[in-house]
Amino acid sequence: MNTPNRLLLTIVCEAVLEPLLEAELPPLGVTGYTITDARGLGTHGRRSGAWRKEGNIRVDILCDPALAERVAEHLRREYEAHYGLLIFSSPVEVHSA
Amino acid sequence: MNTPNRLLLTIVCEAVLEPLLEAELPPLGVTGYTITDARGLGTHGRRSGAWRKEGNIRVDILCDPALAERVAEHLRREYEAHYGLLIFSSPVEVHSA
Amino acid sequence: MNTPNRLLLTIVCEAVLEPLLEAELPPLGVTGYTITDARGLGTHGRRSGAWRKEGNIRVDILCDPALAERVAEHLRREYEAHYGLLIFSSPVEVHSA
Amino acid sequence: MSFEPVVLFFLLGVAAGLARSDLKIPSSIYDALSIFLLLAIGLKGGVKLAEHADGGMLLDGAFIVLAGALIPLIAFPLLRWAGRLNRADSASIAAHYGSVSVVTFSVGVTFLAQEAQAYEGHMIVFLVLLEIPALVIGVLLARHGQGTVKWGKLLHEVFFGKSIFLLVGGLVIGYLAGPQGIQPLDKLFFDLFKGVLALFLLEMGLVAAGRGADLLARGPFLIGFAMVMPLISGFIGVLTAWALDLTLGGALLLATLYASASYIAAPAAMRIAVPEANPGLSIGAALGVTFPFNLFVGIPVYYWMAQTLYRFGA
Amino acid sequence: MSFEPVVLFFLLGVAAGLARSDLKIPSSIYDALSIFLLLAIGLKGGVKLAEHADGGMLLDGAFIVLAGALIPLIAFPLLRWAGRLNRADSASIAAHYGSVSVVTFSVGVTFLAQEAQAYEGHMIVFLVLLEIPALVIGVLLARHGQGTVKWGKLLHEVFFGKSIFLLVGGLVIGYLAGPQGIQPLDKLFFDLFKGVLALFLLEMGLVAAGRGADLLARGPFLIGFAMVMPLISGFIGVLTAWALDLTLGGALLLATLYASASYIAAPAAMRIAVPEANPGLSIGAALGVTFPFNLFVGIPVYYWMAQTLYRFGA
Amino acid sequence: MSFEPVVLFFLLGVAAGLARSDLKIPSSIYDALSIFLLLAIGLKGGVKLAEHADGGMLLDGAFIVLAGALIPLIAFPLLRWAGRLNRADSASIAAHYGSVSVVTFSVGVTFLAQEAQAYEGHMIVFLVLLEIPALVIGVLLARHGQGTVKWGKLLHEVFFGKSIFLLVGGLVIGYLAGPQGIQPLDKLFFDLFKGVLALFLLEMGLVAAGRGADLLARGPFLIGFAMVMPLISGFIGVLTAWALDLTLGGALLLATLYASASYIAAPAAMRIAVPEANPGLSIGAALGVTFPFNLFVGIPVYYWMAQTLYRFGA
Ligand SMILES: Nc1ncnc2c1ncn2[C@@H]1O[C@H](COP(=O)(O)O)[C@@H](O)[C@H]1O
Ligand SMILES: Nc1ncnc2c1ncn2[C@@H]1O[C@H](COP(=O)(O)O)[C@@H](O)[C@H]1O
Ligand SMILES: Nc1ncnc2c1ncn2[C@@H]1O[C@H](COP(=O)(O)O)[C@@H](O)[C@H]1O
Ligand code: NA
Ligand code: NA
Ligand code: NA
Repeated sequence: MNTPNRLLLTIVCEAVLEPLLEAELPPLGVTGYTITDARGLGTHGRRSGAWRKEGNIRVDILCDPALAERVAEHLRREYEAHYGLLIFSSPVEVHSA
Repeated sequence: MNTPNRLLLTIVCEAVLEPLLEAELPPLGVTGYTITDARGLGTHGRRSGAWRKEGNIRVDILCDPALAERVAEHLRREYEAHYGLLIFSSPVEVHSA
Repeated sequence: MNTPNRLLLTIVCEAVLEPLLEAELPPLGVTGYTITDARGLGTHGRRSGAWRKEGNIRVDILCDPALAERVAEHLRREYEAHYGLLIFSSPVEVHSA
Repeated sequence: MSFEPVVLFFLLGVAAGLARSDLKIPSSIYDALSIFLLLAIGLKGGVKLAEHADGGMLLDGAFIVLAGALIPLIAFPLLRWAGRLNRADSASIAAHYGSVSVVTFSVGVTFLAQEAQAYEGHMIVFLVLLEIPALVIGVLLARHGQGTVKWGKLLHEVFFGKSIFLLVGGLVIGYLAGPQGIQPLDKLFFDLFKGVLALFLLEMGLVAAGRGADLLARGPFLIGFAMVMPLISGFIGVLTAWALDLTLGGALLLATLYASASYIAAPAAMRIAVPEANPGLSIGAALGVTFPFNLFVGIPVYYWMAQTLYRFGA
Repeated sequence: MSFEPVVLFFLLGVAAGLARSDLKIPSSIYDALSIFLLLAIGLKGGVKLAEHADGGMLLDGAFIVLAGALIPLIAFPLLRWAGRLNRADSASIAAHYGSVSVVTFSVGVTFLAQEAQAYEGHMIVFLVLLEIPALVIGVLLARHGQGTVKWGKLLHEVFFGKSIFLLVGGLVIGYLAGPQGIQPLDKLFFDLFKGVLALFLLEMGLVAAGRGADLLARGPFLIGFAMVMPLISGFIGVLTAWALDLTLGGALLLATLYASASYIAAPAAMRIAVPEANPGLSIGAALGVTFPFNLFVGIPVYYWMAQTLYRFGA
Repeated sequence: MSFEPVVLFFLLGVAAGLARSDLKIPSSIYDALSIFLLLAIGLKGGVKLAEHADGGMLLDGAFIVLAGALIPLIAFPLLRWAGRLNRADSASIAAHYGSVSVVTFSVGVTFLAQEAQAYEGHMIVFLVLLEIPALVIGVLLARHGQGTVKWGKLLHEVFFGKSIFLLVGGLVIGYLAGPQGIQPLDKLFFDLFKGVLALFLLEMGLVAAGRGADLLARGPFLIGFAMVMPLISGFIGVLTAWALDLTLGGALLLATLYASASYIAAPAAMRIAVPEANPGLSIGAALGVTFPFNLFVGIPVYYWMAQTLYRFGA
């Protein structure tokens, strides 16, 4: 039941990217993700979330290491230069089917 | 101060389950949890969070491995068959008392 | 590209502390954080988030172990005695620049 | 009916949804709008009730509930055998169609205002009464002969779920406070009603656009059902109203109630009580097809039915 | 008072809370409603002030603040010695009761409207003035002889916290714009006021249901305090109003202000300034007991007190 | 203009921002307010259009769009060579200034109401037309000779982005429903308009406080640009209006449209189409400087310009 070797890939980025990610992630092989609204501070300054498009989103993707790397690479290539973006991952154990 | 061997159990499920979980978790031995609103994509399709009950929630529970397994088992038994549900865990180090 | 040895420090606390943390974290050396709204249960009872100041926030900080310890220590000293507070961390791999 | 603005707002929402506009009604605003509408309708009904309540209403109500109970009992075999859906889905969809849509009802009221037709104010009491039996019948159909029902949870969801609770709450407050007492609240709850309804329909359009597309992928049966069923229920409504000697306006509203399918109370209740049913099917049919069908086709058709019956049946 | 609809909304909220209905006012809507109420009250006060401000008001204000400062000074020893609460909790609760509740005040205004009683428009100025000293006294009581006070943070919270800031801001805008200038805003801020108040009370009922239950677990002393203290404060208010020769309506409002306990401004300020106090006790007492007590019992009693004193004291 | 309350609300927001008050308009309320304003303006324009649309308007519109296209073409070289900004930032800021601010326009309408000046109702149609070419020109300037443009995404963002979509949607609904049909919605969309505008300006003040501070750190050029550019554009607007023989009120509104800088539609579109531009610069200038400049200085100045030209040019 426990699938080892799975990663939780977490992406924090500008909310304006949400529709773009929703379109681009599935073709990369992503079959599921979870999005929450966030605000924050980073190299691009303070993002207060005072209005929707000015805030951040946090996207969590449970996937295998290869897919995680593919997604991370895509995002770095497309968005890192010009958008607030943070990507990290950690190994997790899956308890649902 | 640092308690090793603690897990962060994360549950992503339909928002409609929130009151049920709030009632069922404490009797299982859960003494604390943190809930955030979320939206997402999974095998049950897109959950856009366009209105409250149509969205997801993310429940994080800091606990020991035995309790985590107990909670996961309960949720799998009760809700996995018919509800959108994702459960995973990862080891964390606790820094507060 | 992958920076090993980074931690994700997660803080769950009362929403009333948000402006205080925003002022106190950067002087400790924190250059970035991500905040999401949350609700929860803990030793200080249920925090339903029914109105803003009554809810919790979750602050995630990607940093090195030394900074994580510094932040955790500061929070323990200043807030643990009187506020709802939970701090934990886990190692993560960073995929963005 | 074509240039009624509240209906145009629905179309605007559909257009935004289909064009993948970034227009979004935040979920908390959706909640606030629906709380407003439910309370306002309840209050209006309560005030009407305070003005003239009588014993005959009780009898009428019982009859209306009984006739309304036919709807899920007709829908279920249609879905199960003609549509070859499984038991849980058939039962859940039947419950949605037996239950009622408060917003469709409001559009019916708007339609009557345009046609300058009077109606029985206590129609709203019947709206509340109709919501409940359909859900119970749906669960009985789903569980017939198998499994156990969490009746406690279901009944709690039905009676204390937001929709019924606010409708009944508004009704009671309106009744106790009376027209005089409610008057200072008129500027919020009555004067703004139609504007808020328009905004809510904008959101409904956004959601329906997505739901309708989902449903198209499911094959044509359910889509056909979602247009034929309201015609059947609407006809039952007109007959019932005629049998009870309601006004013409009352007949249209009863037909609209019978013909409408719930997408606020029923989905929440069914998700709890019949979790193995696929909510995509029931909400898709109710919101993606039946709701716009009633707005554009159903309501005028029921009106015509009622006029015809009342002319010849008189 | 019993069938006043805004109070019925409070009861509806309590019922929803006790019945564990899934009815929830989203937190952003709660925030929006409270911003609306605070601004509207401030604006109304400012307009009244623009119509007739005079120097006598300043003197009255000073007297009212001084008399009001008695309240936390009476509450603290009661809590500390009769109630055996610790210093921090006693001080924090004293500050909540010294401070005022804008919503209770609004219900008082609604009550006067029903009774067709006039009152001094600049009462709202006193509302703002009363908010501040109680919080400072509370902190002084908590810190007396021990620990240091983060005065900077406290005063910032008091003056720039949402409540006072919006009240004062509305007051200034209303004063500068005057009745003529504010008139185009009337349809939002004044016409809808009572309806918005009703919705806010619905939410307050929801919250109070939970708070009251918490408090019941704490033993009876605090519950008793939460009903006796407002009677004491209300009596001081009636006396003060009489001494200052306010109208009968003004006397009711001053008594209501004194008797009400804050649950918007004070909790936030005390959480920052006296963090070791348990917020459950103060909010539980203020919102779970005193608020409904004032709605149902207090306001009519203060009105009777005022009528009696004004008749015999004249 | 100084005591116009909606402008005072802006100042109150600025004060709250500078004083680091904890006052916050929740983001969902911000969204709801902006949806309301966009729809209401669209509806009002549509109703006016239904009352008197004619062919001359089309020609006027074409001329107004062409003259308006001058604005980004003037702004770009100013920013690029006088301000030594890079190509992307210059193009993005130029697009913001070529585009228009719906809220500034609304304040202009409020100003005319105070001055009791009539204006052409179809001004709102021009507002919508003006929004689009500036964004396209901005992208062309940014991409001139280098890189590829995601035109699909850009045009989608422009036409189906919330702002234009709601304005056009409201326009169409207002036109189709006509004054009679819209009348039941008046109590929401028209009567409450100014109050909602006031609340929106409160939020704008909060945001502008932060943005202005950011910008101060950037050096004086952009701040100067943000005050000189609207004067240039406003003057072009007055000239254009005069050439087209618009009313004096129409001249003020056209000048206000030209002079205003977008901070709802343009930021979203530019973030997608020219992501290498720093949004802090464009929003800082548009919202932190130009918006308050137009409120306090610009609108009265354009009015004076128009009066002068109309007197001597007649
Ligand atoms: N060290 C960090 N820890 C947690 N979140 C961060 C960190 N740095 C950046 N972020 C988040 O990522 C967003 C974009 O980061 P940046 O591109 O650095 O501005 C910020 O607004 C934060 O929400
Ligand atoms: N691979 C995944 N990564 C992250 N979240 C997921 C994933 N799969 C599912 N989820 C979340 O879990 C919810 C229920 O999943 P499902 O039951 O697969 O529809 C979805 O709506 C997502 O929010
Ligand atoms: N075991 C736990 N797991 C997850 N979150 C917790 C846990 N304990 C406490 N929390 C969160 O931390 C907040 C403060 O905790 P406490 O100080 O224990 O009341 C709670 O409101 C929860 O959101
Ligand atoms: Na029905
Ligand atoms: Na008081
Ligand atoms: Na412009």
